[in-house]
Amino acid sequence: MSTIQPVVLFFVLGVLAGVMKSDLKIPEALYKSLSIFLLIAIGFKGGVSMAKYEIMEVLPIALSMVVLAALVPLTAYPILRKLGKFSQADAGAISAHYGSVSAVTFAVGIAFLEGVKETSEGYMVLIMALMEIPALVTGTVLARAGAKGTTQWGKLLHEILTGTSIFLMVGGVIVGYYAGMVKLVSPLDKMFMDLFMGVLALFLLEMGLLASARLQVIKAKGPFLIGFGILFPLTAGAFGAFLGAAFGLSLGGAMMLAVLYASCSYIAAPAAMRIAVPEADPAVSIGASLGITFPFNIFVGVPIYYEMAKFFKGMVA
Amino acid sequence: MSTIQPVVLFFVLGVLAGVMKSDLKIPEALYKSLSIFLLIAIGFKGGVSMAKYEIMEVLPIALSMVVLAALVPLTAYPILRKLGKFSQADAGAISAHYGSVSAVTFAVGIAFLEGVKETSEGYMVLIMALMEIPALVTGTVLARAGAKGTTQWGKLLHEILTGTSIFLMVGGVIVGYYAGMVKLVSPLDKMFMDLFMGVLALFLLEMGLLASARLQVIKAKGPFLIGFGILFPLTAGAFGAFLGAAFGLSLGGAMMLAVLYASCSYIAAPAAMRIAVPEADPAVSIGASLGITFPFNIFVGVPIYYEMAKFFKGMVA
Amino acid sequence: MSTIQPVVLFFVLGVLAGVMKSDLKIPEALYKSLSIFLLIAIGFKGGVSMAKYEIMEVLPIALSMVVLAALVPLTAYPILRKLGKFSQADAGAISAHYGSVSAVTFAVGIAFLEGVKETSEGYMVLIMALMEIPALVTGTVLARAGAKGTTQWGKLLHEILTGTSIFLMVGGVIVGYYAGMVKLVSPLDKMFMDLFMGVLALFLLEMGLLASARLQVIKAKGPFLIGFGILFPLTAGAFGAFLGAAFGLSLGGAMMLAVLYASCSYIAAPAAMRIAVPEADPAVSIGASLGITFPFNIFVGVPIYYEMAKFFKGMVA
Amino acid sequence: MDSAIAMKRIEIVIDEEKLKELIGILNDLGVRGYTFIKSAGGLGSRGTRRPDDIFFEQNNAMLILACQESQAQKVATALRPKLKEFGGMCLVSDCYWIEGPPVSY
Amino acid sequence: MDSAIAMKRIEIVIDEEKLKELIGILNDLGVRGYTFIKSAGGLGSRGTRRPDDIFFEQNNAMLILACQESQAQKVATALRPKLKEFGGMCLVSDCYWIEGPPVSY
Amino acid sequence: MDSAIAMKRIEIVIDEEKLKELIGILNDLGVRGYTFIKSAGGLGSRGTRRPDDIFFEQNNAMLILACQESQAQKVATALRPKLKEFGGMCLVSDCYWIEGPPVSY
Ligand SMILES: Nc1ncnc2c1ncn2[C@@H]1O[C@H](COP(=O)(O)O)[C@@H](O)[C@H]1O
Ligand SMILES: Nc1ncnc2c1ncn2[C@@H]1O[C@H](COP(=O)(O)O)[C@@H](O)[C@H]1O
Ligand SMILES: Nc1ncnc2c1ncn2[C@@H]1O[C@H](COP(=O)(O)O)[C@@H](O)[C@H]1O
Ligand code: NA
Ligand code: NA
Ligand code: NA
Repeated sequence: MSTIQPVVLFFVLGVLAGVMKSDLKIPEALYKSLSIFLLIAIGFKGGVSMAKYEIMEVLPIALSMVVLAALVPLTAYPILRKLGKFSQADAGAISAHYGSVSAVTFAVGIAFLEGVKETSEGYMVLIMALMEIPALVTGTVLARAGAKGTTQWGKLLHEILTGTSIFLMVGGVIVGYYAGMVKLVSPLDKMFMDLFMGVLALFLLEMGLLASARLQVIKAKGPFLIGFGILFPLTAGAFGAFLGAAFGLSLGGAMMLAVLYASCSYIAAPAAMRIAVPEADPAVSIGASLGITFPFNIFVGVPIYYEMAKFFKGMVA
Repeated sequence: MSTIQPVVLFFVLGVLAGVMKSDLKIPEALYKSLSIFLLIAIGFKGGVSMAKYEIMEVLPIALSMVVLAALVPLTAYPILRKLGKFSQADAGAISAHYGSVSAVTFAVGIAFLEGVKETSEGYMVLIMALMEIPALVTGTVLARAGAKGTTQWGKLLHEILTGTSIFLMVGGVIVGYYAGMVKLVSPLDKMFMDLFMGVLALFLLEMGLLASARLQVIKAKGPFLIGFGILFPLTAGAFGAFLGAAFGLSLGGAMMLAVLYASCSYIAAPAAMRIAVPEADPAVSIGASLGITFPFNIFVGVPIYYEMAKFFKGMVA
Repeated sequence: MSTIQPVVLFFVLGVLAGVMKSDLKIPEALYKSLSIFLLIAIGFKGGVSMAKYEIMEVLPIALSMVVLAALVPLTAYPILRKLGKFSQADAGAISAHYGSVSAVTFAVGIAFLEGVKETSEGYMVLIMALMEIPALVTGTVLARAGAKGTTQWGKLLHEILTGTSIFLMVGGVIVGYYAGMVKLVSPLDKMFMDLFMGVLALFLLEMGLLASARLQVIKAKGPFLIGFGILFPLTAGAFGAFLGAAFGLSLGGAMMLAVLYASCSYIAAPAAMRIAVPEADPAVSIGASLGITFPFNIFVGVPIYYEMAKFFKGMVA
Repeated sequence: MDSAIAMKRIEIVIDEEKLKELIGILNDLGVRGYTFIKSAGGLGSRGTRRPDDIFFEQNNAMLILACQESQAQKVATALRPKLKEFGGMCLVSDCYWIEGPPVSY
Repeated sequence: MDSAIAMKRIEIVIDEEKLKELIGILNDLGVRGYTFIKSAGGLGSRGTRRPDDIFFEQNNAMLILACQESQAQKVATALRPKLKEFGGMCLVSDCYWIEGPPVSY
Repeated sequence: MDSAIAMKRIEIVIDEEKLKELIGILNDLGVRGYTFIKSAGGLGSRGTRRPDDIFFEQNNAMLILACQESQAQKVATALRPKLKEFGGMCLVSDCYWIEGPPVSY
């Protein structure tokens, strides 16, 4: 069994502060600043290591993995509808959340890889950014198929493409790629690479605070959501690890694909669903995503996805 | 005579900005973010170096020093009451402030030790966190003994134990200790250790601004408070240095114990006293603590406590 | 042709976010925190390298360059008045902006020098700080000569000298100089030197957002201002590069003097002009300064000033 | 004013930490609309309260509520005992609701 | 009140993102003074809106406007259809403008 | 309204930097309660003032004060000359103070 990363203990601290009703508060401006930093840093890191590849070579593989990611919400939807007895709108919106990804879970995955001295393909970041599109579009189609009223597709697409998350990650990739090409990574890495883990620590502290406040919202559908919030990412993660191995990714890369498929969004997806499926109840999807799946993934899921990647890599070899 | 640390010049800059009525303003969110950082960093640093000891070995010594810290407010109270002619409530509240500690003074002490290439025992941080309890409880008892109305002990204890200061410091100790044990200090130290001094610099800038605004409040009792605010920490510091030497601490450790005994609180104590002794006037205690004792300690006190520690270590040896 | 610094791509990202109407927002507290950091860091860096000179030796040269900087607004004024057909107040205020300097352009210049492995004289920072005085005073005199109503000279001078920009830069110089003298630069440089480029990156992102919002303001006088905003800094830069070479500065130093003469203010000058020339329209001066000259300088100007410095250094040698 | 309904405007200032409790009471009374602003400062019987004091965060919240007279009467009656505990102030005045927005009073 | 002019006080609460549009309309009507406060929260026909929810920033803005009765009538007439779209609320009440500050109504 | 006292409600908008001075004047007049909100924006005779403009921080503050008519008269008389200098606006209207909170008017 692999050791738990010290950084995730900050999430526990945040949850504890919430549970103990500590007066600890992370200023809103700090939370937003940390998330801007993390998104740029994730992109930058990926961009720098992408500069080592021939982009055109990897593009087809990357795109296939993005397209296949649409399978995640398509699988989640019937489960939520039939077993979970959710309305069409809610089931579609939750599917979109689980098809989409969590940049912080991705960051914890990268931290884990550093701990076990592994790396992953730099273009995983691009996959992460691109995966939002099929996930959110599929979720919206599921939520609104046959529904009255027009879907605001234009507004949704604008939101997805120019939303802070994708914009900053892709921006970071571009700058990182350019810096890697002209060999001027050096003074920028002192900030965007060296401080990555420390900033993640502070961010996880706040996530813990937020998660402890979110858990109590999902009382009614609690038992189902706990089961779904744990079993679904495990399945999606297994699928990702398998795909990664089949596509010939490195061990770290296969694990990170599992993390992408298994993680679910609590920032970009809520914002998009508010526009596309306003009749869905955000409390349920955020509660499940941030209150159950996120902590499960960072503590238990990530090490499991690593073992899964090992397993499938072994099978393929 | 030892050189003044460059970092404390930022305090002077802050005072100057206040006196010159500069339009310099530190955003509130930055001040809070810096203090969150410093508390975690102080704890983390201590936790990492604690991982090198057998905790159980040092616990009895540490606890004795915490318990003996209750002597500080017990000594301060009669002086404030008799010589200072303060009301029972004010004398008790000020005693609590001087029995309690200042994490920033502690940080300046550590910076000083780095300057002279010395270190101190990691568990000093835990002592710092724990010292709040006897200090604030003793101060409250003194303030309210025989007073009408019930003391809100439950609320006070909750405030002490879950207040941001203790919570983050102890949290930092736990993560640092764990990181030290599993040998994964590395990426987190880039943030919480390497940037410590720089963050302290910005924080001292703001402290200078705040102190310059606070000094003018304490006009009436000015002369007494200036005397008390300088002579009392010197006495308490001497006692701490002596105790440290007697308990066999390192030179740096004995100095840091002097710093803890000599320093006084202007963040945690005011919050606690507002709950426990609402009839005390916070302007006086914060004015003395932040306006007089804090600057005295960081400029003059810290080097003196270092010499005291040397002296008592020599005596003991 | 020299390569573009990766850091300036963040400015492009910011402009793009503005143009694409992304929901990206930099919290105001972050913007202010970054600017506090940059001003201190620029000063600190300069102060540290000043510790290597005999100050008294360089003072006369430095002061001459400051005094000669008054020529910049004196040249700008008649052009703005005659060719630009601006009112006396507006022409004076814009002159003050172009005589004054931009600390961020200065920072980009330093980043450029790092990229080409050159350095500049540390006291350039002091020149930058001092240049504000002749620029803003001359601009005010031009704007208000013969005008009715009294000029608030006292208030203006107080604003210039205690305004955040000068205060923090000079403060940084002092601390850096002291740290350099006592050889205690080390833990502070982890923050104020190593992170300089990364912080500049985030700041340029916000500058891009701001610039894209400012450009549309200057419709009416657009064509003239675009011409002026590009040709004037080129001329002023050439003058600065020539002066630098004539005074015997290093290649980097001559370039940085060109940058100082060419760059124009959009933070300190607007604040000062609001007090001294309230009848001037700030939208025009900020629009030209931030919307045209600033981007021109960081992308095109800086490499050109480098070539100019080379040329004049060659001529002198 | 044409197309305007005579209503009551209630304006309450209390400690920010008590806002949740106040809103709970309003919800129980069936109130269907209110607006609040946090980070207010002020002076009252308990002295000054400053939202930007770093050592003592003592924020007030201001809540405004437009409703029909009968409802206002109910709210005032229900709040009166609570206000003794909350401190602060509660003002009622006359106003007209301009018809147009969806009804939320 | 001596040296005080009887006027109307209009108080509008709408989504913060609609504030710019509202101000545009007021400018077109020739309004010469108003005051606004952002980051307000509230409850209305569309449910609760919380300014400090990190996941859903749903801020309201409150705008206050003192003007003469005739102008108020014009503003109310012009706003009424727009308010259907904006939601929120719009109250009008009586007030006196204390003479002293430069006229901006 | 039962158990409600007829009072005056004074509402002042001025530059945030002038708030301290205004409060000083109110203190001298013996005012025992007021509430203020900072970071307001607005339009007036001196043009627009925006709290979120990074280049020009021009914030307004709004201060609300409930007091008895005689006190309101005194306040208005004392403020009038000052308001010429401050700019902004000052409105007075009628309101009822709901008894309950400790008296601070
Ligand atoms: N007469 C008043 N006018 C306006 N605001 C008041 C008044 N009295 C009290 N307040 C507000 O209510 C808060 C709490 O009042 P108190 O509980 O009396 O200290 C004060 O800080 C003010 O913001
Ligand atoms: N009766 C009311 N009293 C005070 N504020 C209201 C009222 N109705 C609506 N509002 C405000 O207007 C906002 C939008 O209302 P609505 O469009 O009805 O959801 C709410 O969030 C409240 O801030
Ligand atoms: N008629 C008005 N209604 C509401 N607020 C006003 C009015 N006139 C002025 N103000 C406020 O007072 C501030 C200063 O006004 P002035 O000094 O006239 O520029 C403005 O920015 C507005 O916030
Ligand atoms: Na997913
Ligand atoms: Na102490
Ligand atoms: Na210039």
